[in-house]
Amino acid sequence: MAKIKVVHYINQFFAGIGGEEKADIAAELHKGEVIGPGMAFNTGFGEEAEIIATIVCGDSYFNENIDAVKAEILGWVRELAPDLFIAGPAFNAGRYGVACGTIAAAVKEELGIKSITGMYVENPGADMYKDKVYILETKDSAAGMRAAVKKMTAFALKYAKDEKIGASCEDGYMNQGVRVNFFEKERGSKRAVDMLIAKLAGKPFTTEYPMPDFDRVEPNPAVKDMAHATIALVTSGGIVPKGNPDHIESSSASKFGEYSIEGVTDLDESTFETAHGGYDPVYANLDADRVLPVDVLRDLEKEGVIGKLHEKYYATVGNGTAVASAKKYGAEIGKRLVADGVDAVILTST
Amino acid sequence: MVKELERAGLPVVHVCTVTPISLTVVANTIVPAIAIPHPLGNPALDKTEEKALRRKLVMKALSALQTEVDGQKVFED
Amino acid sequence: MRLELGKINITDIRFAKESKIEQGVLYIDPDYLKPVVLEDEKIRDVVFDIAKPGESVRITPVKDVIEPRVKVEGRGGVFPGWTSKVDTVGSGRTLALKGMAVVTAGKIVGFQEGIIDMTGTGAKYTPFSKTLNLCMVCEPVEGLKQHDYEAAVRKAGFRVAAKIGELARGLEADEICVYETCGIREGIEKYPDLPRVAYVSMLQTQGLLHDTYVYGVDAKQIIPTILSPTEIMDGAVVSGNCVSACDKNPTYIHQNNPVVEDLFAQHGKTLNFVCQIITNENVYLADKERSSNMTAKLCRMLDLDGVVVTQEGFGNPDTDLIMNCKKIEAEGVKTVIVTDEYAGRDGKSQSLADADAAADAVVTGGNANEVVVLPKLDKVIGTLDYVNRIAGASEDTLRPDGTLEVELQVITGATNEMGFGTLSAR
Amino acid sequence: MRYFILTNNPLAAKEFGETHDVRFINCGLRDVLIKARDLINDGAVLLNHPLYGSVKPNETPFRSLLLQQGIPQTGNMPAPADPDSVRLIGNAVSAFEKFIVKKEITDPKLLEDFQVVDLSLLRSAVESADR
Repeated sequence: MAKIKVVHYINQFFAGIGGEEKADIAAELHKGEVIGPGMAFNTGFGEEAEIIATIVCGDSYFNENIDAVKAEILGWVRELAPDLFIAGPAFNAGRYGVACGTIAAAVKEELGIKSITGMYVENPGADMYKDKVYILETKDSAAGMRAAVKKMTAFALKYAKDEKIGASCEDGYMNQGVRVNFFEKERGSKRAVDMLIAKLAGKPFTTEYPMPDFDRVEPNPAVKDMAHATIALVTSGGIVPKGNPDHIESSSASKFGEYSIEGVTDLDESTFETAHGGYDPVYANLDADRVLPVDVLRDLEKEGVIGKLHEKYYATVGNGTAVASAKKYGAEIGKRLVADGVDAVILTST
Repeated sequence: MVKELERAGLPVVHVCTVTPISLTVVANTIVPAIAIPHPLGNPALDKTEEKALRRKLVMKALSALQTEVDGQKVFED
Repeated sequence: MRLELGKINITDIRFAKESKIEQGVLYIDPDYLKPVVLEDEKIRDVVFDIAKPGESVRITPVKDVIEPRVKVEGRGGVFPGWTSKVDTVGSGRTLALKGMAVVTAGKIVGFQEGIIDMTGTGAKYTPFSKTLNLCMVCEPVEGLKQHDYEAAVRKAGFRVAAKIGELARGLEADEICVYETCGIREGIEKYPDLPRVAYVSMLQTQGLLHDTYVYGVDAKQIIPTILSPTEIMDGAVVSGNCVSACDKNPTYIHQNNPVVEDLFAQHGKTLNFVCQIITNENVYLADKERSSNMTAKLCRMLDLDGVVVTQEGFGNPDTDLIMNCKKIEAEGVKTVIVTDEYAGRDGKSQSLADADAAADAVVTGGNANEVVVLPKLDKVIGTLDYVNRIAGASEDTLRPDGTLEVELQVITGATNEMGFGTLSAR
Repeated sequence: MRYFILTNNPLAAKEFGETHDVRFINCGLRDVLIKARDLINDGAVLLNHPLYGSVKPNETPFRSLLLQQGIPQTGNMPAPADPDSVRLIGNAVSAFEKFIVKKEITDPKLLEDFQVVDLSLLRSAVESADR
């Protein structure tokens, strides 16, 4: 069998070029070269696989020129047509982790080439990309290089050879939010009793099924006097002024928009549209009130049912937007609304 | 998003079509909306009817904002 | 209460002219058992068959699995409320035939599920591929209603298991296990430093094909109560649940409750196993509230430190599970819950139909939607006629080459929520 | 207690039609859930759980639900939706959607079996409600 062809991505530091002062170097393709941690990978691969090229890029350069550099690297990888792409490991280096996650996920999604990376669980790149690409869990510093390479090598070969990938806890990758069955060593009742003993003793234990994200917030008191209250509209349905002036992405939105509806009594085709990519946009484009009910609230304002409709509304796109980003937008929007003296919010989602 | 707005001190009513578990346990007040492409509308209706429907949903949302929510509600006979 | 459980290891089952147990071999004369089944006039006929581990045999649709036992000392008899009076059981000595089971099979309704494969992929998932199975397929009399048929087959299974158990009376046990719990005060005095732990067992109680019985009582009519964990070893809790093969608790698993066993293994060492609490899973929401309130109250009044809670079934019992967990935790009692998952064929859907942050310690029996392909086997005990209709199957289940493409949920005991198996998911 | 039965199970309609307020709708299971959701949206309160304990939502075409009419608020405000009912019905719709859809059942014997089971679960709820 022919050797499995691997392309390896690393940053300027692991390429031996330099630290922070060299973080702005542009992406370089080193065909036929094995650099830095690539050596250890190659040794680990033995006769089964080999690195055919190494791509090096400065962390700042990558993160500041993300679209251009991504396109450039994807072009190289397409040309090289490897069986597998490996990025990192990045350990706890934040920008390096984000770069590894970004490029590994792009290779997998856009080129359909198997792709993995490795990093520490708290690296910001982990949360951003663990559901898009296999991220092997490593220690938080390069002192864990040997263990990381060993783990990644074993996984890489298994993956490249189309062997069945087990559950995350078996094969050492970060859980992708997909439930995978496997046989444990102990039966469930024994695991339950052991877990209870640990819980009773205040010792750490790991639940086998983490509940969906619970971040409980005490409900706020109800609105007492609706007739004098200022109500604001917020939507994750992506309603934006015609032309999408802020270029809010149709999915995985990187920002939210703040728009004025001062004097607007009805949203129509000529003035508003949706940026949301997760649903059929026709109905919302025809009449954005179907997502953001400005028309009705204006009527209610006039009739005195509510005090006032807040003159600004906020929009983002719920589709594929990372929990962390959504949280950030929510906090920022909340701050602005409170500062503007808003009493309550109607949030609409699709 | 809901949680962060609540955390900022604002009572929030969330109007949405699907009520994922993660939201339902925190969002105090949810009004299930009509269908995904148009949570507050129904293109099958004529303009006036559709607006009446939307008004009903918005009224419901306002009503929810005026209802105190306690931590745990119990089903009562 | 103190129960000695004598284990008689059965190494083979053979049909014979005379029924007896000799050197670990169970010899069965079908005519010894037939009258026991046919004493119920609702059953027209019964066919017995034997399935052994490793054989190319598929048993389907499975209704219940029961371990033959006999009570040789102490109050009452096995299966109180059915084959014995309702004396309180769980003390004295009971003999159990280990390594074998009575399997009731045959169609009751058109979507009756439950597959036990004795070999191949399916055998990995069902615990009953490892037992010698005496199978009984009952034919109802003409025009028998579903309810009556279910009851008739359910009860016939207990009678047959008890009758086989009788063959062990007077035999020497291969091994004796002693299970003993203390009274409340005795326990506190004896184990002042050990955490007080109980086991909360949720019983499926919803209606036809979804019921569980306690001492003969339909458990949907009970309010939560406490048992000595030894009572279930004598068959105090039996299954009338025919559907949800992967995560229902057949009578066998009640008799051999793994949580009870594993808590007893720690009893007096790391914890004080106080009792078993049984509660139900009714359809009516107010019943769910009441039962979970009562359960949490019992935990409080028993001064417990921790409980293991197990579930039965999927869907609406998720609500009971979460209510129990939440309310028990609110009483300051630590919980670990055991469940299984329906995360979709791709594993991406929400696993449970309910959730709460209090459920921070969960053991899972795996994703029941996972697809497996079962090989074509030489022999079928029961019928494959309905296999396309059952949960976890589809029109395309029975493939042209005779293999079956199914979700794990069709396999009896595959994702058991008492933690009987080792399957899990992440 | 005043409540009504929303069902697409003809056997349930027959059994309880004389003695209870039965609203029979001729539709699929998902539509029963959606109809219930709309009613809950208008303030109705769910009395039984919308999911079975084990028969999967893609298996049976029948479902019977017990609902209590919502009480309108004072003024012109509509009845607020009951959050627990909203949660349960929402989760039931999601649960329905994660199972693969099967072909429509035509076998009359099988349809009857499903009707009987649904009726049995409904009866169990009605017994609790009428106590």
